[in-house]
Amino acid sequence: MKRQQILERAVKEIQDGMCVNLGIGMPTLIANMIPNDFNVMLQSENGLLGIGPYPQKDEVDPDLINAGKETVTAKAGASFFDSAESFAMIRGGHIDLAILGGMEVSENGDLANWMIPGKMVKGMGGAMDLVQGAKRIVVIMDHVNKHGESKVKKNCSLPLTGEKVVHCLITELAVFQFTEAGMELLELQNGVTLDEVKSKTEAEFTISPSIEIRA
Amino acid sequence: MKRQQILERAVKEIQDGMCVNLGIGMPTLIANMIPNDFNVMLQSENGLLGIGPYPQKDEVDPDLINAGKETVTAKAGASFFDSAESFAMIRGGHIDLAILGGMEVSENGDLANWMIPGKMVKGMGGAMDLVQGAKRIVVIMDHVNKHGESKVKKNCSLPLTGEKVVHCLITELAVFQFTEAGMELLELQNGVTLDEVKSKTEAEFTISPSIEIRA
Amino acid sequence: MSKLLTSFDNAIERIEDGATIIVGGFGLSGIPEKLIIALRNKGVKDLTIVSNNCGVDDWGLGLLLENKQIKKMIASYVGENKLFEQQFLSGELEVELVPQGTLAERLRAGGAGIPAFYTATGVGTEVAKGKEHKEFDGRTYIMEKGIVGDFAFVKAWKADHFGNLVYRKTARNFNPVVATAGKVTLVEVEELVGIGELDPDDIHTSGVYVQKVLVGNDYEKRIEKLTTANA
Amino acid sequence: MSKLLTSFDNAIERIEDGATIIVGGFGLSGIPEKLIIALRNKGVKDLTIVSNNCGVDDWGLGLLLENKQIKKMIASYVGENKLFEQQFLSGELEVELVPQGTLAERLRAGGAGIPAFYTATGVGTEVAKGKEHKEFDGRTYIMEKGIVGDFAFVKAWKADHFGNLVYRKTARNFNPVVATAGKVTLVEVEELVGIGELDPDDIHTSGVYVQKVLVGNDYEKRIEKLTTANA
Repeated sequence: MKRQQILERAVKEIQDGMCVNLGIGMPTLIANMIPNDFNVMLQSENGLLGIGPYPQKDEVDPDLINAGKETVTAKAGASFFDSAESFAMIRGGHIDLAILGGMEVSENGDLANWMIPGKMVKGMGGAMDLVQGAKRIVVIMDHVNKHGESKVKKNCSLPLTGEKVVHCLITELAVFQFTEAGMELLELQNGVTLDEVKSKTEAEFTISPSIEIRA
Repeated sequence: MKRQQILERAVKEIQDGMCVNLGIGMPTLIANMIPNDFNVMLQSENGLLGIGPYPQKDEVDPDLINAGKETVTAKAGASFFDSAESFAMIRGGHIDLAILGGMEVSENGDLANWMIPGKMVKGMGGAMDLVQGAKRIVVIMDHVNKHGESKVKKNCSLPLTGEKVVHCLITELAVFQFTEAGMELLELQNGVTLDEVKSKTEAEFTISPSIEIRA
Repeated sequence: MSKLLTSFDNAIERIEDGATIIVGGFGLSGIPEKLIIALRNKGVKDLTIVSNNCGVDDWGLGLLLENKQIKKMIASYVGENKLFEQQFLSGELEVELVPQGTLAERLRAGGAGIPAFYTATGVGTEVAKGKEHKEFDGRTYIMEKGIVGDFAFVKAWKADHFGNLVYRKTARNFNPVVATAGKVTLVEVEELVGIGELDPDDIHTSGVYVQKVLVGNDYEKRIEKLTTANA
Repeated sequence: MSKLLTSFDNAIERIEDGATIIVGGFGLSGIPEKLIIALRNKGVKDLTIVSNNCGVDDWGLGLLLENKQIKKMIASYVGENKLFEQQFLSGELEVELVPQGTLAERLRAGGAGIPAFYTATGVGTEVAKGKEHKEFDGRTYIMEKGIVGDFAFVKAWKADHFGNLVYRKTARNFNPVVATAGKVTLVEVEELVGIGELDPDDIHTSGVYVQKVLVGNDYEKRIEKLTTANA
């Protein structure tokens, strides 16, 4: 429900004709929500541009997986390439958009999403490359943690994935954008009040004129 | 005649199984002299490993040329690749041997072969890459210029292609090798005396024991 | 969302005086013949051209020289062209000579978001002058920078509507790295195929790098040095 | 001059304790199954392994963990493996985590004679600590170094006797760059074809990088996360 609201807002970031990388986990679910009449190419950093739907049982191919190691298919117009080429594509700014999960986002657009001190380190995979390389970085995450503490912070407390890399943050409460001028509240999710966002956000942010008027 | 002697000695540098780059001009002629029972792959830096013979008239293909822009063929087992990959191959030390022409070679193994000051600059093409990248660099050239001056010098007077890059120099008079210990005369060409080599060589060199004994 | 255009003139519409254009090809092999001709016809001036060679007097990039459209040339070898020599000696044309492997790697780096890298190529030569030197494991290297162009002109053999490309034999040469290094990459091909007709394992350049695709007819494909077994 | 070997044990004969081995594959896809098993059987110790992942507990590089043969692991993601966690926490296993794109580029650089390059990946994070920082056009980058291994283990789909390789779908992944970065590159394939049977335009890895080729039978190709349209 909460998740659905985030995903429905996130898919609106995708425009017809884009090449998009969807992070492992929740962002992967966005693939199924892209309008059918859009021609969008999804990139998988293990070496595929043009991810198709999950395979039928008799189509499963161990030589065809996505970055989350799930069996997938390739759609018409897809191409396969090696890992260096895949990240040349990412780091060279040829991927229009990456939608990634987050643990914390700070008011200057820092992202932490790969490591919790004290817990086993699994590794950053391609996340640090994506945040520096893709043309636009959208982070989707819950606004608060299970203790009710804000994950939208003045400064990230967790080790960073990248500094000043987030362009847009989508939570179940609100949508923010990050520019040179700082963090700005752009939209309230359905049924959410400005006061609720304010009370659950540690970060300082300005409020878009369109919201001021509604509020 | 003089040229033939140089080429016949140069082809002996090629061993079965090697991947070899032959420079534009005189070195290209070595291709026809490689023993038929050798399996040698010739590299062309514009993107071909496995150069075949020149084409029959009806085989000529403008999409298949060598680094000298001559129409060629590709032999069985050949592969095509782009220019970055071609030089990754060269600069990464994967080409066993390059045989290149020279204008001057110095006693510490410097090579000049791309530019004569005052004349129109044509460009270095791939020569600076080859001398730094190939595992072994053999230079073939005339021992003296048309004025009878030694081209095997204490120091090159022409702009360098590379510093301390030559492993072996073959002229119509002699064969030299270059090591940390300096330049050493390894062989005299047929009918050439040690005195002739000494008189026509500006560079200082030591003499291999095998030659001392013969002399 | 097809990237297909039918007019070469339209394809280069947005190119203005002073633009930097990266052009594929080696000698006259694999050059984007039609895009170069369209650029000659458009007549924009003061161009910086990055390409391994500069054509011959009456073909390829030589056409732009003839028309005095090139201000600066970045290349590894320009020896096949008399116009080049004249304009260089008269000071009309600025030239940056770059070793061929360094040029290819600088274009790949530009396309891959790598601002600079180290190479042994050129150490101890004129190429190294003014460049940062650094030692790794006892060997000296120089720093070379990535190149990105306003436009890239690419010639491929086949393309689909997404801009996936396949090249043929040594006509591939610089084209794949050039394709990655343009902010706007224009591609001309001999044959357009349907989406899905190219085997995804055999695509040389992914359409992600390509903005527009054009189909050319009657490729001239001049040969610089015709050599045959009987010659 | 065929590079074909018939025994996996012979192929790895020269690998000694303390060697650095670069291994292709992403997750369990495209891993050199048979070479890893041969290495497990040989039992050499104190290995440094460079690979994007470290297998699972009972398959792939996990077999070498199980046998305590790995001293140091250089990888981007190791989260699928409990043995890994145990050995890391007990201090038996040293780990260097490298962003995936940086790892791929470091291997490509190693294979291409590039000792170091600059990247924005990792700037402002723990990855940047102790590394040289440099600004280009107002953006900060860090210097990363090329990687070369004593041996490289590669899995391809098809090879010819010269070692020209073709990969299949996303089983390609790190294998082509791994192939370039080994002083000795050993390749296992599902199918050997005759010289000239691979289209020279479609070869993914030139045989110039390959020292030995082996044909494996009955590839297991385990799937980590089976997902289907009906699931």
